[in-house]
Amino acid sequence: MTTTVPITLTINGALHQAFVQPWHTLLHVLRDVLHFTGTKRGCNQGICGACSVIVDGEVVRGCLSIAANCQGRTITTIEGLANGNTLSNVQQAFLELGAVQCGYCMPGMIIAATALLKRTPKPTEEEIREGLSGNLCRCSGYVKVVRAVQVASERGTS
Amino acid sequence: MNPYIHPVGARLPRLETREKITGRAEYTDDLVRPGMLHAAILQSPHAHARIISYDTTRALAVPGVIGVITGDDAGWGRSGPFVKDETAIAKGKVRYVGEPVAAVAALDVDTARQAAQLIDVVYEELPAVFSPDEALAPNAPIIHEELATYVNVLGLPVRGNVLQDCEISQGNVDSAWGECDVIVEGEFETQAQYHAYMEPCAALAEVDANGKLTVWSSNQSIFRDQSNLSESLGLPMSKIRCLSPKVGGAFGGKIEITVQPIAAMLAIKTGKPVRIALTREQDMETMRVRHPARIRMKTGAKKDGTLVAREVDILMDVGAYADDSPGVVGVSTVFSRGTYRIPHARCRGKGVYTNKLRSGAFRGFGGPQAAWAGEQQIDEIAAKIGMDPLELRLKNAPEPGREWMCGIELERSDLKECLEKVRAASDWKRRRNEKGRPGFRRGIGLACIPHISGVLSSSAIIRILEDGSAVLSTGAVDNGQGSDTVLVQMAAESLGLPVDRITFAQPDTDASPYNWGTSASRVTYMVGRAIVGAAEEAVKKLIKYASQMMECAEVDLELRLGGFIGLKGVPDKVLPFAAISGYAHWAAGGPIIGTHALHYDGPVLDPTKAVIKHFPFRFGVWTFGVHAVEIEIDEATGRITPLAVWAAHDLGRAINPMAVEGQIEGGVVQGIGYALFEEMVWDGGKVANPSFMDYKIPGTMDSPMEIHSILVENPDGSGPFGAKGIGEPPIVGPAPAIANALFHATGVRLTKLPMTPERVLRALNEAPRAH
Amino acid sequence: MQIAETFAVAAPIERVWRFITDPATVAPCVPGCQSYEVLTATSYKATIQIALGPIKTNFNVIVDLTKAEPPTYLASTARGEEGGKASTLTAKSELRLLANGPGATTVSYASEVALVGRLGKFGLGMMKKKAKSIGEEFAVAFRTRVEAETASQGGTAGEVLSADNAQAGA
Amino acid sequence: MKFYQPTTLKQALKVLANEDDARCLAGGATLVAMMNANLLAPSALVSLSAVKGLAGITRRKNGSVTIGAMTRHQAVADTAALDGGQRLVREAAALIGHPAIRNMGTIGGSISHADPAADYPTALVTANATVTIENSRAKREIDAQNFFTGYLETALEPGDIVVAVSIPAGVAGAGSAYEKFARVQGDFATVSAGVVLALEKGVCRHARIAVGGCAATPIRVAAAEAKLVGSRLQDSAVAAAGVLLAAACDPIDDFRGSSEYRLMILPTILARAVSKARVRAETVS
Repeated sequence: MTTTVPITLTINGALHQAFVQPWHTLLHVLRDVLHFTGTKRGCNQGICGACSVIVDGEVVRGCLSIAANCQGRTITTIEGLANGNTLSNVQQAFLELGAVQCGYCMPGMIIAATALLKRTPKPTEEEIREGLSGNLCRCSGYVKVVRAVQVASERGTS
Repeated sequence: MNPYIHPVGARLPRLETREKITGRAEYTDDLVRPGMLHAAILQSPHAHARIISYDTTRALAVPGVIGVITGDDAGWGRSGPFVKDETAIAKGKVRYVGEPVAAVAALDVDTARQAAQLIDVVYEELPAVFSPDEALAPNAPIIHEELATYVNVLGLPVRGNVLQDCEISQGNVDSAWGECDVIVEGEFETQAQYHAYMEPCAALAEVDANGKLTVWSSNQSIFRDQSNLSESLGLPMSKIRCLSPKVGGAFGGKIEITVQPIAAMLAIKTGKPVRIALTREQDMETMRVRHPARIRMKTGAKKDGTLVAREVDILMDVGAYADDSPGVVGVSTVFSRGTYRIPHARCRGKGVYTNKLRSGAFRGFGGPQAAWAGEQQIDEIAAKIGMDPLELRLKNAPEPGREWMCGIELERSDLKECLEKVRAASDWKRRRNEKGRPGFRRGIGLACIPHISGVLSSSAIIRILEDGSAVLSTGAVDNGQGSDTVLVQMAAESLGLPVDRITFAQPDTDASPYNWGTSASRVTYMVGRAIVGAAEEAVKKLIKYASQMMECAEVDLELRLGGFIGLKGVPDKVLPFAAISGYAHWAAGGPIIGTHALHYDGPVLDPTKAVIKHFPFRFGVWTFGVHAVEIEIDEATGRITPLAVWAAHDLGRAINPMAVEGQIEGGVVQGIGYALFEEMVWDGGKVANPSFMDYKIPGTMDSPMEIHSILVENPDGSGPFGAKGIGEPPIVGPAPAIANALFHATGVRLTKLPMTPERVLRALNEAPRAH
Repeated sequence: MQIAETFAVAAPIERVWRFITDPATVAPCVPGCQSYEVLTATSYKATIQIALGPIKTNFNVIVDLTKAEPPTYLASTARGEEGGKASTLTAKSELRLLANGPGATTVSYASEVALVGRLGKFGLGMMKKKAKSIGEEFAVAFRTRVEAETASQGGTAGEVLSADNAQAGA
Repeated sequence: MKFYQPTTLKQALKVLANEDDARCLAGGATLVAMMNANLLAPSALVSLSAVKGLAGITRRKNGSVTIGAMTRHQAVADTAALDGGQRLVREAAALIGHPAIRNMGTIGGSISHADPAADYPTALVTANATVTIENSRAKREIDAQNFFTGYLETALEPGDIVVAVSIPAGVAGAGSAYEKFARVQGDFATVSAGVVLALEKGVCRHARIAVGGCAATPIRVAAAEAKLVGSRLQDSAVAAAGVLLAAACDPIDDFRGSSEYRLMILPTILARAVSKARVRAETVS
């Protein structure tokens, strides 16, 4: 027997409703039901970080969050960071520093960096590496990613 | 200098960056078509078995299931680059655990996955082989009984389970050993490495009312997809259109077919668009790995450090299907010579089928395996004759104007410059004398990297639009390395247009000119040359029409920056491209189009000067690199921590230095993963660690932040703006450089990759405590 | 996955052979064995429950005896699947008995076990430990049973054993 | 599959008592990963997110600290209340996975899963923690050491929920440390060690040690602790303790390291934990 669960989520400032199965993850609902496809599926095991989203102010794994358990929560995805055509500080720094290659890990990486800077506005290099340690990238070697977060931090939040 | 006027050499962010950082870039699994179905596969539980029958009744009875395919739906068409041995889905036999045997299309992915498990397949198990040694044993089970009847493009002498057997030799090795004062000899082993592109393989297929198949997929070549699909599905290529949305990394793993035939078969069967995206586990169980290899090598030198002879035997595990293996085995065999002048060399490579996941192209393409052995032996010789390993390498570096290998003379050779720059930047001498903190050892080691860019064919079309902007069409797929941007930079530079006045046409087999693929570090070099040629033709035509408009001779006209043709010596006498293009469209009856196509035409291995047997490529323009890696070793746990890397590469000219650095930094870290811990492990025939939980790749905390990219820019005569490719070489250096650093720090040498803490600690414990 | 185990039984080799080739005595010693059914003289079917932490599974296993050289060597294959075919198991096993004097036998076996599907995703290391502990439990149960029966030949526990046998065979 | 979102513990326990094969959903970090891998498909999920009173860290007058089962790893890692002999629990929490995992995972969920390579089990056994368990009939407390019974196996019975973990104040002036060796940052431990020490004029007067990743459960050996007590924690004493612990361990062979390798480095990891704990104990005393 299955039970469909109705949920309401605030995603990037707008209310969304969906009917979900108990085993559906937030990642599934974001991507396959509500079509917020910016959030990526890389491993579905909570290891790679491509599915990182911010739920009630904290970065979590979309693939390990049960959607039904997110009822009423406020979610920020990669689509919600820019203000119109104005990129967020983190996005702008990633762009300028050339931190982006294939881009598949980048939504999760940028979400994790955004959450990191919210918690620690002026992180050390070590704190940046630790803060992004759960986001795998196979292209960049991380050097430019870490530098981009440093630059974003120097420019202040937002 | 304004990068938008002079784009070549500019640190330009990738053109598509905004899409990627706002979540708007579309990858295959993000695409949706009306009525689209979702697919899932059933995988073989056996390493080697005959398929007796299928029963799909239970799967088809699941509500929401629309269609099922099995080997019965596939024809006997076989695809592949060199030896065509792969059907669209397993048919007749399965040859490795995890091989797709059937697939389901359903309304949602949960249903498809559940139903796939309900397909009943009856197998007759066959004996299986899991290593080249087992596969070469007398009476070993034959994995492809009909191998001799397969299409074999280059006529490789296949037999039994042997797919490839090549040789590249010159001089007289047997007598040369007598000239050597020092000889080192050893056996080296390398492991299977998983590409670990962050985007698992995915495809979306749709059939239109005329039966034309369109396939979007994560790939490295829409043309290879089209050809592979045609071969395996038995459809004419005119009925197949392949497209590439954004690709989330590939590294060689997506150059040949992935899941496109499965999506296509289901789309054909159901008449609906079908999307399939592998789970990470499935991707690790069914795609590709870097060839595990065993390398026997012997190198001899005189006591002054002059290298005299080298003999190499490379044995590679091909896995169940040939894929790019003949290429990888061949290239590894050439690269096993290293970057040195060695007058006497006998290098042989053998690729053998086993009942395992196929090995395929992977960044470096046989180079990492060869360098793992070869660069350690160079260090061993240096240690034996008491010479600095950097000096030894300098002494044997190729020189321009002298034959280097197999008839090849290099126009330039920048290995010496790379070595000198690494020596200076790393403060080599000081670091060679540095001691570790208590409980730790510190060492620095070197590796030289030979590589090529080039191979096969590319083309480009540049059309000048009515408003004077241009559209560039090349068919080259950007896997994330930034080729779209670099190609646009070269087109913009050639046309004197700002970058934002060039449109990069997305690859489409219906519309794009041919490009073999995004591989072999060839896009910048080969496609770049095609672009330069196409731009030259376009400019020539612009000048022709401008001369008609301005009523002057063509020779008096010139290309001016910003999209103008001007009269030489008269600064204000100009015509904008828009005006010329407008004239061409109406007065001449059509747009200005420049085209250029080329096959690789650079230096080739000369069969009159060396023994060259069964080597599948004409080959490419040589490029060299030098890596130095400084490491720290925890004496108590054996863990190696790379502290800093100096990576010098002679890339001719950096079209986009920021993108080049990205290639070097990324390649180095992928190489560090290969060096220290990445290893695909099999339990019998089954991949035992098909997840990121068990198979680890480096994260931020496992990667050095100090990666010093040293761009040695001496323009190559044949390259576009002097450029050569840089995609692959950076992955080759870290493993041997770290091994040499380990030896420097501890006197211990590891011959087996990866250098896990356990292997290091055991070696340290077994070594005499001399240090 | 390779599993090997050696244990000693204080009973003559012929008796150990008789017991180890009789599903009625072997099945109850297999940890988690819920039921078994004799199909032919050389094959039988069993339902075995295996628990791995939170994961509980029932495997339907068919065992075929492929070669017997009484009283020292027995080869068998086993194949089975979980309900819903989420996992499949195949095993090739060899069993060797060695007489260690008149009343003692050394039993050793080696199995090559392949587990694919969902349980194949379970950590290999933990799986091996699990297999080892199952093997050890089996050894203890089997030894206890054979030794008890051997002792009962001396006239102590005959009724108990036959009652057990009846139950196991039912 | 059914989904329940009780708001009180009583409701949650009732559902668990009535539903066969229901699973509590805490942070999801482990359970959902297993569901995604198709390893588990429970009949029902009982979310504990809305249950009042299960999250939070309380310091009692007697110095003990009680951590509600639904407390996230990050909250434990951030709490300064865990100090002295309790500090290693905070240190262990900070080493679990990565930031996003620490924002999701809970102490109750982690210990209920009982992976011997996880960080909490070893830290809690070292800190002599007590696990409070409740079911629809009763509430009971059990020592962490007795809570972990095997690979992924605990003393939990069907219908039980871990509601809290309490860490006693322990010996006055104690210092503690948790040391972990893993393949890459954030991975489960290849070997880990927890140490609580108290010193008097450089002499160890109290020691409690556990090692993780080396057996089905965290391993404590009284004789190993006895080697330290009364010593000045010189290398030979610590090494002797390491040897005794290694003798009691039976590690698995897996991708994190062979059984032998784990035993090879165990004394080193222990020694590193001891030396860190010692510095801390010296600072306290």
